Amino acid sequence: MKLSDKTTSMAEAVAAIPDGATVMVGGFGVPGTPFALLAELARQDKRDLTLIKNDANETGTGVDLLIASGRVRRLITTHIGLNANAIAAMNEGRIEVEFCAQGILAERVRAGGAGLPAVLTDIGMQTELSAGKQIVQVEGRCLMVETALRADVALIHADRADPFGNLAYRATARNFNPPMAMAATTVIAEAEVLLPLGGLAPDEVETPGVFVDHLCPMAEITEEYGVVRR
Amino acid sequence: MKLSDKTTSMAEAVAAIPDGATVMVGGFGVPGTPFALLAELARQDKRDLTLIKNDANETGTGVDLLIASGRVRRLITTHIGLNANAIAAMNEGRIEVEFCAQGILAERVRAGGAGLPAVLTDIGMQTELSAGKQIVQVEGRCLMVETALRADVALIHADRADPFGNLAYRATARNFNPPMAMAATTVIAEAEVLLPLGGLAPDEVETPGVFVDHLCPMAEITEEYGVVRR
Amino acid sequence: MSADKIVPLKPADPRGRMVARAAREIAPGMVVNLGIGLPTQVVDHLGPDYPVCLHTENGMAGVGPTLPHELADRNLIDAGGAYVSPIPGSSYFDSATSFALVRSGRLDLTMLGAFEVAENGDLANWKIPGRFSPGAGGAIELAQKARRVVVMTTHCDRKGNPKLKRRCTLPLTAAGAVTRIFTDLAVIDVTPAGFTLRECAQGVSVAEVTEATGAPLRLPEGDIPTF
Amino acid sequence: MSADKIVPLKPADPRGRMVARAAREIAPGMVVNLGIGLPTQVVDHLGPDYPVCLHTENGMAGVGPTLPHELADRNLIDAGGAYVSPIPGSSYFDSATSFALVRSGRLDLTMLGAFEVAENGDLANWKIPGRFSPGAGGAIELAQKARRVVVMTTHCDRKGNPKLKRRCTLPLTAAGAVTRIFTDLAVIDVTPAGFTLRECAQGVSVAEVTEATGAPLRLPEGDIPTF
Repeated sequence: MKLSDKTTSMAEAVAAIPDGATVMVGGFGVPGTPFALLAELARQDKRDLTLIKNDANETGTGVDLLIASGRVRRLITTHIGLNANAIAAMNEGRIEVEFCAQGILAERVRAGGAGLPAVLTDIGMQTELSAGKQIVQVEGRCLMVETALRADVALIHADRADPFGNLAYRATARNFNPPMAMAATTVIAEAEVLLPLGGLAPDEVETPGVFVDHLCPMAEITEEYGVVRR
Repeated sequence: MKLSDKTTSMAEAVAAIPDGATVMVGGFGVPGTPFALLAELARQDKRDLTLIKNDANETGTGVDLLIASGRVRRLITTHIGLNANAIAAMNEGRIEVEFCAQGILAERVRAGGAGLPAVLTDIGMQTELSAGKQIVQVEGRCLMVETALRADVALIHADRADPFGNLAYRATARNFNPPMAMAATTVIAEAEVLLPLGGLAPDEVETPGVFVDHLCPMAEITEEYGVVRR
Repeated sequence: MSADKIVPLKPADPRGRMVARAAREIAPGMVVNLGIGLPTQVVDHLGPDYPVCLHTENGMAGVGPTLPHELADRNLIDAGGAYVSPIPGSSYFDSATSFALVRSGRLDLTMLGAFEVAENGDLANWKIPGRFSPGAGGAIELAQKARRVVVMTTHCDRKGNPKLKRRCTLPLTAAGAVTRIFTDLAVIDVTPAGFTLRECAQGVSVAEVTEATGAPLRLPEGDIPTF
Repeated sequence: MSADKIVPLKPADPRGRMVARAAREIAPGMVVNLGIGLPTQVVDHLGPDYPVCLHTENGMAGVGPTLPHELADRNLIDAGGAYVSPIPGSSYFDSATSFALVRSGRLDLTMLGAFEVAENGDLANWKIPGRFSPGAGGAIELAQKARRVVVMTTHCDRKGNPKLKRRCTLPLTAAGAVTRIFTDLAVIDVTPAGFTLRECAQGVSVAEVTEATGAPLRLPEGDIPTF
């Protein structure tokens, strides 16, 4: 028995994403955002996308390449305050934005990856985030149904990987990457370092390769991945 | 800022557990079972316990020290086939046993640790495990409510730890330990190796010390932890 | 050995042939969970170059060969308690992640044992009321959520009673889950029309299989291949 | 420096004194999340030997000092985007685990900014309809689930209007969550009977605090201490 090789070029992996796809994107600010995969998505001119991402990056970078150019129809997110394009697009009705509480977004994605149709929670019960949510009563408590989120494609940024798609992350570049790497029909991961099979110790793997479909080695660590000087 | 020291002797940590407590216990078979903490629980003659554990270990070892001596009132578990004492105690009505599907036990515990009151699932829908479960309809689907499990105390076995209670595990000794280490009011972890603060790299920590209340270094790795010769 | 071929062992006994035949169900690149007991023996038919990822529900993907006690790692077992080994690319994870993989559709195939299989695909393999009720462990999720569920079992129980039936009489593990059954006598598919014979074991006649099956057995047109 | 003492900085300006006073709310051994903005400055008052674990919701426990750009790790930020550093015993985790910690009661204290706080403890700090609606981020879970929620804010907004009110007029972050408010003028508790004055800032009179508060302010018997 040996494990299969899932290394793919970014161009090829991204080419299979259809227009209209729902795409989950890892990252919280710069760390963990798969800038290279996002640039390829823009380069291939994919359109009518639904994005699921914690934030909208900053103007001119990351998912803003897709938002500012009108490629995004809908965005499920927690906070877009650092991207004036996204705020303007939302205010002008050019994109539809659904806001989630941050930990509930993480749990909805995790539920999708764990094959659970929904979780029950009281988070946001007395806020406007509860508007339109189904309420059920369990053991005398009123709880909101938060349905699982799954995507057609997840775009993941890893620090290290092997050809089977086992992934390990760095510091706060984890964020939404581990749950999203379990919650899509097709999981595409970019990795800064591609190790040979066996190069990641089994105890060191954070996302088992079983969840990953395409492993894309990165050609270079571009400036977008660097320290932001404000 | 520095992180506090949570190292405690097993005798002291276990002494605070009251009779009648609900106790989660990590482990799947031998790997990950906190045999030393369980022996201390038996030595201190704690009684009327509710245990939450994947399995009942084998006769004469682990939780059987508590079951065979009549200290367990109730057991929430997935499979007890390797412990004839436990089967007999169940059949004779000396302990009450609630069986869960294994992954649903893991999710109920994880929900407890994640502050989610319940998850919704279709697992076991057409089996007798669905008996008595609340059903809710979400987006046209009938789903079962699986309520979160929390415990008064969790007993955890880790491979390496630091004094703040950061934990790392070995191989298949993970199993129920990471979710249980988040799901109890008081989390007591035994560790084979106690490293100084900083001895576990931040990327290497699997259970953040924030979840752990008492870290108990193990005096020795007794025979029970060894390879079972059948 | 070719990377795409199952090791062509030729076991002499009927059970061995059943296991060897079942092993051919595993396509290259699959993620597979082998149930405790007979299904585990399928491992012996997967060569070192065959691309397959074995999953064990206690928290490992890329399960490697079983080790003798003197070489065993005390922290590394499969769900049946056997001491196993890693292969390059193996990973360990907790029980929540392990069943996330099962429920979310990343498990391509599971091979399970059975007490009873019904012609509608119902499976009973975890409980015999009053005699055997140790709990279902991970069986319910494996049977309900693997993309493909096949059963490997002796065709009849120890008393000679058929395990393949019109309806299960024992508590179900999962309803309508099984798509194919490998026995010491035959390979049988579960179809919308019921059991359909696909292959007979060497030296076993169609009449013998029909006789040993507790529900109508459809015979496709043409010859029935032998395994 | 004693391990159990907050660094006794004595800032000259009112905001600095507010931050210094709020820092004394952190008891040894606490797990604390400091909201973006003013609350983050509390870090400057926690000495290197003070036993406290800072949490940032993007996935770190044991947040250490902020680093200048030339020393920054591009993969290590806090939720406000500042480049931070690890300390011995720090750990990194994903967003699901980060909020599991918050919701399951492992976060002892959060200090948040506010647009409005009501006398019943309601907090509004994420949205001004028509003007500011970037999304709540992690604020709702922090405010609803931390064991203790305190607010740090200027007593009045830029136009001089009170932020402490009978009822919030803006969309709520969480209902009945806030137990104490630190401002540049006073320390005020939220009690079942409404706002209660606990301390006045140096040089600020009780009358000034009452005047600047948009709801009745109860005065306990005896002297009001100064900070």
